[in-house]
Amino acid sequence: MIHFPLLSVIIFLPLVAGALVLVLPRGWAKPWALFWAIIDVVLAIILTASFDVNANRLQFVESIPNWIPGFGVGYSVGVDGISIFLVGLTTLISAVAIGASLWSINTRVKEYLALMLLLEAGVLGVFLATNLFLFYVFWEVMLIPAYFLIGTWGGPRRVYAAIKFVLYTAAGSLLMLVGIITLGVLHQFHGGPHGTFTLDLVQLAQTPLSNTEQIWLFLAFFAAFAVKVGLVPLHSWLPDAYTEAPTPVTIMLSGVMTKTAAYGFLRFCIGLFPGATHTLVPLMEILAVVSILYGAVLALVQSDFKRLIAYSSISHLGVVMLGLFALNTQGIEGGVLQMVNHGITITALFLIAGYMELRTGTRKIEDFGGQALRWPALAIVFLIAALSSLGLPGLNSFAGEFVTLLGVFRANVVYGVLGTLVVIPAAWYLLRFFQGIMQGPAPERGPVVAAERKGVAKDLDLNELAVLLPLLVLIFVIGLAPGQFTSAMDRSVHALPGVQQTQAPPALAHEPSRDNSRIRPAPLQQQVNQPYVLVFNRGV
Amino acid sequence: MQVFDLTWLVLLLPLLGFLIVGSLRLSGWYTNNEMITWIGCGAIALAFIFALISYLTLVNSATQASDSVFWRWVQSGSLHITFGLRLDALSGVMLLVVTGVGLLIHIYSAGYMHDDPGYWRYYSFLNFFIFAMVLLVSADNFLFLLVGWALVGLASYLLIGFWYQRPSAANAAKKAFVVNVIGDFGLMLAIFLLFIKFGTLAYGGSSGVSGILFTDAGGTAAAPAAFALNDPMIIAITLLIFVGCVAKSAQLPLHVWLPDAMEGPTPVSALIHAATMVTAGVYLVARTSNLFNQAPASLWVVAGIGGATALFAATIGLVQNDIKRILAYSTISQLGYMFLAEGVGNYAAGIFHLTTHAYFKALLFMCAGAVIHALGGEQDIRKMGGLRQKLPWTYWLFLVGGLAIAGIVPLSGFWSKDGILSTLLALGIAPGGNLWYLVLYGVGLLTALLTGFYIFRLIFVVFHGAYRGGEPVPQPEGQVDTRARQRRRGDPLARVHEAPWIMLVPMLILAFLSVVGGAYGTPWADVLGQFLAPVLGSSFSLEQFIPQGGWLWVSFGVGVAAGLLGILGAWWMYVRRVPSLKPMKNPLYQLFLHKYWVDELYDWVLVKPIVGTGRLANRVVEGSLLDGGGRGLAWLVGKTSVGFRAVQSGYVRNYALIFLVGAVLILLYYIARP
Amino acid sequence: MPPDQPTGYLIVSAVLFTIGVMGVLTRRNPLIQFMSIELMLNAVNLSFITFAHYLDSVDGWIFTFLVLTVAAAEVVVGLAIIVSIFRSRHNIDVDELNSMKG
Amino acid sequence: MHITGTTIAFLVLAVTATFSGLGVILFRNAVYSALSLILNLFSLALFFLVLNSLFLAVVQVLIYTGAIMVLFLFVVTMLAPDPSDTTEQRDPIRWQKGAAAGLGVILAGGVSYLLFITTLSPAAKASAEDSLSRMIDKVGSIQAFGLALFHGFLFPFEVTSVLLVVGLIGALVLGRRASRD
Amino acid sequence: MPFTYTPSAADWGRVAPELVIAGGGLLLLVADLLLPSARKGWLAWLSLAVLLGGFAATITLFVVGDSSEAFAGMVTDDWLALVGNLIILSAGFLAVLLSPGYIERQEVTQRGEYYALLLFAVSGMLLLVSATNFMTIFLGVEILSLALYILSAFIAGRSKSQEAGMKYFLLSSFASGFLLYGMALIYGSTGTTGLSKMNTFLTAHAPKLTQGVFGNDFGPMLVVGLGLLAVGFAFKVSAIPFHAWTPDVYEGAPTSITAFMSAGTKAAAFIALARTFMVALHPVGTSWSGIFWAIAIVTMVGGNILAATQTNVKRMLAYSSIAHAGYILVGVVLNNSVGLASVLFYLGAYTFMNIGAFAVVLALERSAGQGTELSDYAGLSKRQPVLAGVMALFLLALAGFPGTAGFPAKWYVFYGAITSGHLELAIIGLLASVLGFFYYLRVIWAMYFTEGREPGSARSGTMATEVRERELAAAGSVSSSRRSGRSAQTATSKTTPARKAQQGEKGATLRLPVGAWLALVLCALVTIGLGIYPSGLIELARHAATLLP
Repeated sequence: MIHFPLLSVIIFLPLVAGALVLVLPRGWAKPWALFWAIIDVVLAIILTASFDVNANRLQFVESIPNWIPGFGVGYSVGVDGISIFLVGLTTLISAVAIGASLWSINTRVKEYLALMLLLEAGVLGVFLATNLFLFYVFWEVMLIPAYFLIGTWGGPRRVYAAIKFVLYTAAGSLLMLVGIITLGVLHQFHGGPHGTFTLDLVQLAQTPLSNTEQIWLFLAFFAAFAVKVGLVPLHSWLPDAYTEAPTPVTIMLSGVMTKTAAYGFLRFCIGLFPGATHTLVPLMEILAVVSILYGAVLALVQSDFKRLIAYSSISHLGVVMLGLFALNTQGIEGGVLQMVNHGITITALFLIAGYMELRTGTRKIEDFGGQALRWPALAIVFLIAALSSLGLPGLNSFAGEFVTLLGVFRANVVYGVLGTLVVIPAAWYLLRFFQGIMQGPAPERGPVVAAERKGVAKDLDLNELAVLLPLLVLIFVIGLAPGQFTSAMDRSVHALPGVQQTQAPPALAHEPSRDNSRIRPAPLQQQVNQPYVLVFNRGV
Repeated sequence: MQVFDLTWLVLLLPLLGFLIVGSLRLSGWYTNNEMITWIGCGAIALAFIFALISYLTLVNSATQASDSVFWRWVQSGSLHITFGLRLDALSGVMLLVVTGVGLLIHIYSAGYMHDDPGYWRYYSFLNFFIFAMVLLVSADNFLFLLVGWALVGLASYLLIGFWYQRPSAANAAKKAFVVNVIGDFGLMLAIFLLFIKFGTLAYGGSSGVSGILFTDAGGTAAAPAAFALNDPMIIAITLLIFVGCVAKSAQLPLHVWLPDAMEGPTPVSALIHAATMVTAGVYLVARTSNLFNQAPASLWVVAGIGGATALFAATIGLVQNDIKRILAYSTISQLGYMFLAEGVGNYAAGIFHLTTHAYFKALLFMCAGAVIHALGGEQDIRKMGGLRQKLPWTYWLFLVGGLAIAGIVPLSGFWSKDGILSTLLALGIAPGGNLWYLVLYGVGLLTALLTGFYIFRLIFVVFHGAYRGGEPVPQPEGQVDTRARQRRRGDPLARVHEAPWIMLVPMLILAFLSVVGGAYGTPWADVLGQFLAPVLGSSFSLEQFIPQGGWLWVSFGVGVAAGLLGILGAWWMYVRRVPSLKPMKNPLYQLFLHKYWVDELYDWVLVKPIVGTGRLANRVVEGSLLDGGGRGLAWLVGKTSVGFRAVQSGYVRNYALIFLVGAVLILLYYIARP
Repeated sequence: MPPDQPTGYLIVSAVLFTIGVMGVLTRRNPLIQFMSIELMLNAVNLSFITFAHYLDSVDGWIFTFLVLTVAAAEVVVGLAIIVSIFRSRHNIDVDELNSMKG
Repeated sequence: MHITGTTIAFLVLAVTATFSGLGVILFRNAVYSALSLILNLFSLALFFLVLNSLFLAVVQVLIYTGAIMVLFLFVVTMLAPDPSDTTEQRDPIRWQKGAAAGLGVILAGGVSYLLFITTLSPAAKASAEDSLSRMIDKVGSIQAFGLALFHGFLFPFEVTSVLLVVGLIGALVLGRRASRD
Repeated sequence: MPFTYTPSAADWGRVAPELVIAGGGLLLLVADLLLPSARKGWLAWLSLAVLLGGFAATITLFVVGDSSEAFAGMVTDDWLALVGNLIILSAGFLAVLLSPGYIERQEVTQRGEYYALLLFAVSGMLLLVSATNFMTIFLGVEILSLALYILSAFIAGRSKSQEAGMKYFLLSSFASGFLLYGMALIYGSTGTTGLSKMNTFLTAHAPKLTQGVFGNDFGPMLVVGLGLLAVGFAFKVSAIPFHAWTPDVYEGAPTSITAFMSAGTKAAAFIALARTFMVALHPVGTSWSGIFWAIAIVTMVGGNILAATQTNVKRMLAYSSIAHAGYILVGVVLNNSVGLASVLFYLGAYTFMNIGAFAVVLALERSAGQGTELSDYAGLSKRQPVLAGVMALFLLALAGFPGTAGFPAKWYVFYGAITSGHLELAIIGLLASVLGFFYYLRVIWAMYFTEGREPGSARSGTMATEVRERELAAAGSVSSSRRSGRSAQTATSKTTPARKAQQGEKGATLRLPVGAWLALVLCALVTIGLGIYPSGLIELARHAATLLP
């Protein structure tokens, strides 16, 4: 069957566009890159639109089985209900990041854009690869552009940040590489005399592994993912990298790259090693809780606001992790939804932080004050982003957090309570952030005043708003109707091994009519005028 | 008669108002305040009308509830949440209070905030608040209750921090939000537990929480089959719900944000921090009364906290000097009353007091606002005095409000407060009654006495005696600049005058309500209680809340006497004698003045340790341990590298030696190998 | 020494080899180091001849012959290098040749 | 132990070879070292004779003692007017000799020990058709060598020509340059 | 058979590549005599033609060869040898491409001898990879070594070059002694110097060895032989602790030769090592794999650690080549066909990426060996974006990033390790390569993240000052770089990319002859090509590895 290779086009379009940008005249580079990034968004939307939510198998599968027969490796990509949103997120955030680069990056633009597009391609590949070899290739492909982007266009400590980033993540990934190969080899051995070495995800999932094997493999994958997702105590690279990278790159790192790790946990750790996952759930949940609380407490005391957001990211990704390892429908669906939300929200926050840094040249909260007076529009979008981040009900993060934490709570009350605790410090540090910048008395001297004198500290302009706008829209849309996302994931999540299917609560066990499938959203404005059934003892 | 459910319009109009006002300014063609006033007030006025229509049709209908489902919010496994609005007796009453009082305060604000540069912002926020509050009271499930619950918190945050350039306002706003988030946290946990226990988050309907509680196995309210009394799960749920209520309604120990919230504009204090938002907790307990009834232990907690808060806040209110803070502590105290009522099972009395309190406390705040407005932003009662002549309308209105809150017959406050006190008495003296009811009754009485005292201390100090302040410089409340105020010879109050009509009219309406608002809740004609009864389950019947025989009159008498005694005491201290407003050395006074040092306690027990931990971790864990560890590892590798490189000495024979070492090692390996 | 075993020759070969190694390790004159290397090669040759004799195999002979040839070629090149260095430095102490290290 | 002429020859030659070998590395004067090496090579040639390799013994004397060592001596005398080792300079790595000696003892001891406990495998002996002794008996020692060289070992023999060409070019390149300097 | 075997024409046919190259070397010497000095530039092209002839011969053998031994088991034309031929010829080809401009810049006059020796070195390597007898192995080693001693010392005016030649000569001869002694002892144990006979003998008698060293006849001597042979080969592949010559020689030798040596010698020695140990000594694998196991670990870890703090890029690459030897040794330890195939593949991939890296070093090197310090690379991406780009590519390939040849190479080796039960080697190797990232990325960092030219614009502390100091020191060599620029101009005028790159900068003049560009492009293409589609080489390697079970 030959069909249009939509997934490959989505992956490789940025790659090709990035290569071509190098040979374009300098003036064309930015519009070119943005154009293709947007085309990729459009393709992702087409993909989403033609995705069949009622199928639990991989869709749009493309496969070239004989890529490297010597390694037992083929090229194969596919998408399911979990990765589809992450693909959409990636294309969107990449387009936003490239859009944000339009005015913030002015040196060596072509190289910069080529690397950004390469990074996008790498991330997309990670989400879509269904072969571990291919996955690993894309996984590492992400690393290089990120290294260059941080190191070349970053802030004063960019070199340290870049090298730290690479060494941390590379150490983790190489352990994962050992894990990947070992998994393939085990598949071969457990397959009996006719076992073949394969890294195809579908086949690997059927490998019978002993619990010990699973645990070691899990830990090998864990090394790569935990570093990249920034689980405490392996997060040390993260604040440095986020702080030093130029804003669009920070967006790519925080918005999409960390998701690859969370996705990896879900797809590989949970998907391939259900036994180990079951055994190691306490470890994962404790690390997640520690990340949540530790990140939150550290975010509280930062004065550099990019660093503050970085720690908030550690904290919020802890929630995602917590949800994934709740191993039930709500936890995982919420976790994935929360990945999308976190990508959107952190992007908005970093964009705004970038706007502020670009205007004033400083990132210290103390240098600001009362800026809402001069930057009303910026203050509003900032507030929306901050509220989204702190999980204000009605906005996107709340939806994700709620579903996630509900799942966690069902799995384990203690982790649920500790995870839910995130909302308190989150409100605290984000409002401290907002207050420090936008409220209080205006500073009397310092970089902000200097920038104002120079006339560069203007309010948000339309270009900047245009870049933010899709994010703001999504913040509200997902906040109001997250169900579209979770229900599309349902099939894929239930296809994961070891995930607890939701059961009716005990009190209702005898009511067979409470079947999920029966519950359909009521048509708009349907009047439910049923007689109220409460009976009171007053009349009795 | 069919219910004409317009709740969605009630919800939508303030939202539209918010959006239109906000976008008017942002899109740049905002011109004048008048348009904003019309849009802002108009939206609320329409909402009030629609709420009234809905309410009236509900009252006259056989249907007890109308539930409109709009869209599926989320579906994830068995989790299935829709967005829907519910109109029943409870939400109907709340809608009326919210939109009604809200409307009055919108109108009042047109005068009060007239000169503020953030006028547009103010109205959009205020409209947003009404939207959020409507969502809170009309949501048909716990999730959207939580949404509204948090959104009112946001509105409160925005309005407390309205004058955001004042650090105190910004801090107060943040504090309010964070404390409220603690409540949200509790509520969220409660919702999780609810879902686990019931598998649904809807209130009503056969599949809702209440439905499950009462229809299970054909059970009746008296004997719901599946749930035993004091089921630990239910206790946990109710206590967690109550955590949310405690935070939102500023009960002990999370009351600390409300006094600080007085940094916001006074109409905001009137609307949000007196009449509506802070009563959301009371509403929620009433809304979940069926759950609470299943958990009497939780109810005792509610009653205990309510009683303690009532007394506690009243004592603080005795000695405060900021006109708004006195009212704030009074609010906390009155909210304590409401919880006291709900804690003993008389939810209707709680709601009743909620409504009357909305009238008179809003009135009091508006009056205080008028005073502050007249004095150019002054809030310290020690710098007031003798304003009776200059602000006669305000004075009389304030007096009405004061009498109402003091529970002087026959004002509304008397009926509602006495409803609570008599409930306690009735339950205490009933056969087999619990002694704790009487203890709580005593607390209530004492609080009533203190209430009379502090409110009349306020009235006497502000309106009686001689003026003690300087000449007020007319300026908006937000931009108080005490330095600009200078003393002049002659009458400092020459330029002070009464509030404009646009402020007085709402005050008059509220005063009217404060006087007659108790009429629908008298023990003989408890219209409200009857109306709410289908929603508010209780383990007692309404009759049981009324002391039998002469005890009702005893209760009336004692209650009024307590109020009068308080007023008398205030009169004796501040009118009869020369009012002494100097701080006293009396330890009790100091305790009250410093609000029991609760703020300081939080600072020492929570804020400082957490921030300190963060700083320490930032320095030690992030800096030395992790970053330093990484650097240390790099250093180690570097040192090893340099050390090994020293072996690479550049001498040929040395190289040969290294070579030979390797060869000999291999040889030894073969010799030693077994 | 068991009869009909080449142990003695082999041990002499090993000792000579070691002496050659020692020469490379201890002398600073490249010429003497080079001679020591020749000593090592010759020690090996002794082994080859011994094995050829005791194994009755011609390989050892041929190998020895090849080693001789190689040694000759090596000597030519080696001495040329040494001379060339001496020409430019007027010193052939190999310890002086340590401009590259680390 | 059965003492034969071979044994005596072995012992004498072993002692000579060892001491002349030690002489190579111990004489301060490079000329003495070279002379010592000549003695050593000569004793090895005698070893070869004892081990029935007539041709190689002759070649050893001719090539090594005759050609190579003469070259050595020539260079030694050419390069160092005072051919003694540069002893006046302090040894920059003084521990080297001690360490070398230690390692040397272990090397010699270890290898000798392992060789001592070894007996040649009878299976390793050449088969009848490849037997060297038979061929010597048949055609004579030098003829046998020649036969092998031009039949079974023709290729390596030819390859040595490349080696020699390389050596030649090397001497040319380095020598020409040296002369130009 | 030694006394009766008569070589046939087919025997000579099986060594056709060696014959072509060695004959070409002789031809070159003649051509050098005949060509007028103005036409000496043709010598490079002639060498390329000879090498292409070698390729042709090799490919012909792929097609028509019978993969059997020639000259009574002296050499073979099996696929292992042929794949090795391809790798070595590629290395030689690239080295010749790189040479013309470079050796002129380094003021080498004897170009005829230079190319001839290069070709002889290639022929020695070809011999080494096809050798199936200790004699031919020894001769191959010696031919290539002799040629390389001379080539290392080739730059007359440079004392480092002479020092390199001297050190290489002394140490290599020293190591040859060990190699030879090992061969002698193994010959003594097995009665043969031919690898296939040895294999037959050991297959029959090795079971005794498994009972331990003692208590059997030839065991102790065999293992001493194994050890000494291993030492000798380990020296050639520059494995720790027999590596000490490598950095000095690599640094001192002309860079074109370093590039050739690092890839060609390594490939030839590794294939000979593989053939000896993995094929011939396969039956006694348990006796030697432990040694290589230890050497591999020490080499992987030590090479990377030693490289970590180098500031001279050439020297850093030398240490990196040591580390890579460690990775390749992992394949040897496995002693099976996967291991052999992975060794071959790694060598093929390594050749291109490493020569590519050295090619960039070469391009930037000024006369007298200046310009190889890390500080000379500062800001390269601004001055020479294309060079910096390909250098980054090669370094990333060496670090083993996907998309480059280095990744499938590492993958294959570690896949082999894991599938053969050596998980520990895989883990240690991969962790060691994290160290590798550090120094490879440091060069990239210098090229991309530091400002080389404008003093004061470099941002980070110590390095920036170092850069400035070095810049001042380098100012003295402007005249020489101008001279080299001129001579490069005469070599070729088609330097479009270089000129284009040059327009962006003011001061430096750097023009690369077309050959160097061709080499760079070739290396880059193959590095990327093998990264994306490694199957061709993998299949070759796997076929070659069918020698082993």
